[in-house]
Amino acid sequence: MAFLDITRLEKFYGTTHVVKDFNLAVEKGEFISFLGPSGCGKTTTLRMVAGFETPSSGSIRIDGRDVVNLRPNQRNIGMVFQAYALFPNLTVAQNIGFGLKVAGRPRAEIDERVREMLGIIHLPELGGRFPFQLSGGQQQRVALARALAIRPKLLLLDEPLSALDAKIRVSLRQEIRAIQKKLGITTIYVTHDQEEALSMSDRIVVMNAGVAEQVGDPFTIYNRPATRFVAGFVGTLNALDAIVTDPATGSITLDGQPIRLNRPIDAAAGASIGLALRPETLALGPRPETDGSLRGTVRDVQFLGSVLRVRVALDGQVVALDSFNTAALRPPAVGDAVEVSFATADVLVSDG
Amino acid sequence: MAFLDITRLEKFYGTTHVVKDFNLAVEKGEFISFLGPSGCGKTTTLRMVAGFETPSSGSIRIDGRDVVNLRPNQRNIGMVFQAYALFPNLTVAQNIGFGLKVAGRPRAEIDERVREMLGIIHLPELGGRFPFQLSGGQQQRVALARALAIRPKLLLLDEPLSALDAKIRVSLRQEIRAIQKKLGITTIYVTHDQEEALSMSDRIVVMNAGVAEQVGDPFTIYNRPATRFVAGFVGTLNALDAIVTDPATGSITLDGQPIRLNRPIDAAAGASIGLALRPETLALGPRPETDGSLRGTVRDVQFLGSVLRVRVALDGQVVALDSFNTAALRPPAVGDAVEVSFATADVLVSDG
Amino acid sequence: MKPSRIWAWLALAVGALYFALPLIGTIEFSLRMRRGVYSFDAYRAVLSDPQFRATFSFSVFMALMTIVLGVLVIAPTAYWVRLKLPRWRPIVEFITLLPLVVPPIVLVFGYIRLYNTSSWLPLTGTAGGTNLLLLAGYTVLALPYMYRAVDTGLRTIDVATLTEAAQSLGAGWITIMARIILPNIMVAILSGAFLTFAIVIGEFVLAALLNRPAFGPYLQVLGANRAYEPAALAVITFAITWACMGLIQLVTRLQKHTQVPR
Amino acid sequence: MKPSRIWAWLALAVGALYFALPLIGTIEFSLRMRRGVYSFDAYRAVLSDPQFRATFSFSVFMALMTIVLGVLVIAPTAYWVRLKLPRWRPIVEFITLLPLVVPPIVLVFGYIRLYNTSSWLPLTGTAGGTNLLLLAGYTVLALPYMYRAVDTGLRTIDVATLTEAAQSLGAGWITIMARIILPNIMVAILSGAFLTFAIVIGEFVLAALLNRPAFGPYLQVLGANRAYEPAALAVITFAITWACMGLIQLVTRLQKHTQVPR
Repeated sequence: MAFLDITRLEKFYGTTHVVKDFNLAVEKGEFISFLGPSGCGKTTTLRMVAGFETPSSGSIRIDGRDVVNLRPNQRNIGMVFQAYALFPNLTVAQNIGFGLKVAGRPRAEIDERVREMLGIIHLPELGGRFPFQLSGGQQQRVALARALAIRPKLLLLDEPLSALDAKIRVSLRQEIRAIQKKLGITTIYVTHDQEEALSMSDRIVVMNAGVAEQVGDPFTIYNRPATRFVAGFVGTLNALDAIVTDPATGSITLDGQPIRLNRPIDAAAGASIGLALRPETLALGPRPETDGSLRGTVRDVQFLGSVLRVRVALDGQVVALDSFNTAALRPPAVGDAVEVSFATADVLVSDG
Repeated sequence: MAFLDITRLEKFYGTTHVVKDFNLAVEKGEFISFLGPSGCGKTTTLRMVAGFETPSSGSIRIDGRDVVNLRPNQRNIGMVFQAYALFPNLTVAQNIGFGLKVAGRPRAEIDERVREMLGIIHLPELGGRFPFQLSGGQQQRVALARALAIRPKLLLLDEPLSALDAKIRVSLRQEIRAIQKKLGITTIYVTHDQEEALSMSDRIVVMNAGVAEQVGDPFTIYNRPATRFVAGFVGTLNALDAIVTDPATGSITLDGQPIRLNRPIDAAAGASIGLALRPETLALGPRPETDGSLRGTVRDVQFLGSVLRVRVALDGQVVALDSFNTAALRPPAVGDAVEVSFATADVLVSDG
Repeated sequence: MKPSRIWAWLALAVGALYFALPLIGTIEFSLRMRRGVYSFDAYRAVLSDPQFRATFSFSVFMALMTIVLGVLVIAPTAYWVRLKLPRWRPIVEFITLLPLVVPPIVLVFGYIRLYNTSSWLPLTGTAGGTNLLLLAGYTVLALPYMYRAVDTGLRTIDVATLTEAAQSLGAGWITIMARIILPNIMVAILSGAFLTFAIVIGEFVLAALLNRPAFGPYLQVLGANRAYEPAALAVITFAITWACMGLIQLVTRLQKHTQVPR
Repeated sequence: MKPSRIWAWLALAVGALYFALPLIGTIEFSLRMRRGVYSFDAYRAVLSDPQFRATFSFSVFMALMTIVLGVLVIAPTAYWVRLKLPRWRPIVEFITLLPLVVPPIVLVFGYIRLYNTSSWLPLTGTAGGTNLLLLAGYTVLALPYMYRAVDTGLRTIDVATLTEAAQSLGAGWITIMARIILPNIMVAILSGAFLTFAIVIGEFVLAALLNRPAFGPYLQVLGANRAYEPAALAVITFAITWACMGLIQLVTRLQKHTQVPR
């Protein structure tokens, strides 16, 4: 039996069905992300685990014990909020020690744990400061230390990095992951940022309209999306229409240009099917390792910094392709006739 | 003489020097971005052009006329704000027509212009709605239409996309650029998002601590940063220390491994120099087109979606390298011994 | 039931005890003028009293004047303080709270000293002049409520950005005030006006000391000399209050751009 | 000078005319008891009056009791409404504004009707019972100010998230209230307490009708019978007000975690 076991969880607000038949088994020490757009039910699910919301039905078992009827302060769960939620009237050390003080632990133990926690978050000298004297990134690290100081069974993080600047966000997500691995604490992380979820998680739960659409490791989620929603939400995607010419060999035509996928397609000849290609699997010009190609003219070129996004117009449809920018190579000009190459193995096929 | 001419612009708040000797000449129809971290003076500069702040010294000439002593409502400048700033008590059509109504234009002309503007922002049917009934993206498009309806000489945008979701941000920046090109309006765009600045602008002004550190087109800014700040702020960078062995041929050693840059270095043999390499110019394994390489072991692997970031430990220093993720290839494992290859032309050299 | 719920209900019960019981007691008492049965005799007596009509319409007129003067003085001031003098806000807020803590009696003494018949501006010499003084006094009394209401209204909109947006579109100060600011804080102004109305209608000290025929002194006199009529009057005052409240709700509903919370 | 500046100064000038002039007039007058020269005779006369001391200390005691009762009732209620019943907020806010618009006289009539000597709870029969009624009345009068102050304080902190953070750390309701909520709204509570103090000290109608020896009726009686002493009393009241204000400022400064605006 898993360490955290959520079965048949349902939540209604009035007649609105916000979480639908949610099932998840989390192993001890795992880092799980709930990823989805706002309003998809990810935060509601997390809050049901924390005890701030009551499920309409279903069970939540932590370490074998059903916690649905326990109050939040009885669940021994550490929680980190988007808004930091440090107590403004307490110092950093008092904030971190708050949970232990409430539990009535002796003063020496509290001091020792606070010192240890300040070390873990690399702010050993800031114990005497008040929250308003800290930067956003420091405040969130203190919030993490406070949640971990009570040695919780479960750590829950609700979009903890959304309020921070881009550069701090990147460094803090590495730090959170490192601390989580070091302490081996089972963690659920809620985010709408696919890069965060992909870079931090052991497994990701992609949610949409209250439903867990796919559960899997980052590589699988990105490269083998189970549903159209997952494919569109995680990463960028070219969605193209093609017509099947020979289902057995996987021969199709895309805007009149033939492509041979070299694998059978589950559709009749003459049927229309949908193709999905990620911009980074496409390249300008022929390459030895690719076995598919399309010809078109450059529609526009966007310089995004490390990446150059070129949109190539075929006969009606447009494909976007990403390539790394190199100082030596100037980008192609709009209107140039170009060849786009790709590996047919990277082409995802869905029914039209 | 340029269409917008800013010369020797200075701004003090009390004793704080927020804008220092700012000079810029903008041609008619150009799209200029002010890019920099918060507090760098970019918004203050924009607000001085709009007339909401008074310069401590210097001149701002629009179409040959010094506007420093004109009040904001006499400057004929269109402005779009981060917070949309639509008038909540007026409908979309009334908002767009507000400037013309204030100017006392006849009703028929106002109606005609409003209809035209609603068409340009692709919201022809929403004229009767109130702002609170629109999504954030729609509100910002209405704000753009309102600013353009008065046919301003200059369009100023102050972080217009910061309050919006990631996907809407990308689509709206393309739309703003398209409208700007179509109307040929001279535009200044303030942002802290390098991708926005790089993808939209004709030229970028990178600002830091009140100073314009570099002015140039996106490609130049990214590939040939003039200062250390620009190099660090725009894009990601590996900063490495190396020791010169032969300045004439550009031979250096990096953590004991020899590299030959094939160009003279302005330093003595035995001196320490700084190298800068963008992660996307590095690749795993040998490649035919590269002439430099380093050996190391994989420290960690971050899966960011389209990009896989691998950090490789040399003998003390760490380099990060980006490669596109392909479904066929599983990422390298931590601890693997790998070779990192790069083109020596991509290595930026600075003094140690 | 969770213990937390009990707290909430307890608090509500205390509230009801404080407000509802005295009110119900008053209503019940006001209906008992005729011995043995409930009747509206007390109300009939009050409403047919010509003095009631005279003092009440005088106070209503003064209240409306106070509201107009208050809006004209306070709305631009509050707007200006928010826009250009944000550092002065605590000071201005403190000044607007002064009328709550300086007894009205000080104000009246001051006015009488400054504007008596032998002064440079003998306002107390004529009825019109005294009314003007009373109006000034009422405006001061209404200041805290009016200012707070207007300031709360201004807080719900982004004053600075809306002003700048209007300026960049060519609008001057009067246009901005009349077309952008006032329409957006109309509901807040109305709620301030409603409080002002209620305060002026019930005010006693200023009117009594300046010897004007207002509703407040009439209420006190009646309260000292009659039994059932004051209760009826209190109920009537209360009803007027609720009617005003309903009116504000109605106006809020009718404003299209605030139909849904933003 | 820009025309906009002139507006601002005009507004300030109007404010000064309203407040400063009456106050200066009162102060000047209070010093003229001795013919021909300025003296503190009026102050000496007031301060040496045993009735002044008795009524003033009675009112101070009542004010402090009102503050304690008010905080105990209002702080948890306002917290609870913000946390769990946000949809009830307009209703609760309306209820707390009622005391401003229901004349105190209605309240007193109700109380006297409900708790007279022949009722089930004959509070008016004893001095202690009447004091209890007076306290209840004062708490109602103070309700709008106290509730607004506490609610403003609660608005500056993220009540819901702080509560959830404390809960997840194992804290119960009493711990959350005492260790997190109250310390963070202490300044707001003090400002509400200060207003309450000022209102109770100056209150007249309730104390007079319940016939308690409070400061308000003493002030009115003195005002009707003497010339210079009321002015001196008004100045003293005003000085106390300012002292309270200074005290609050001091407390705010001493609170370490609010030294810098967040």
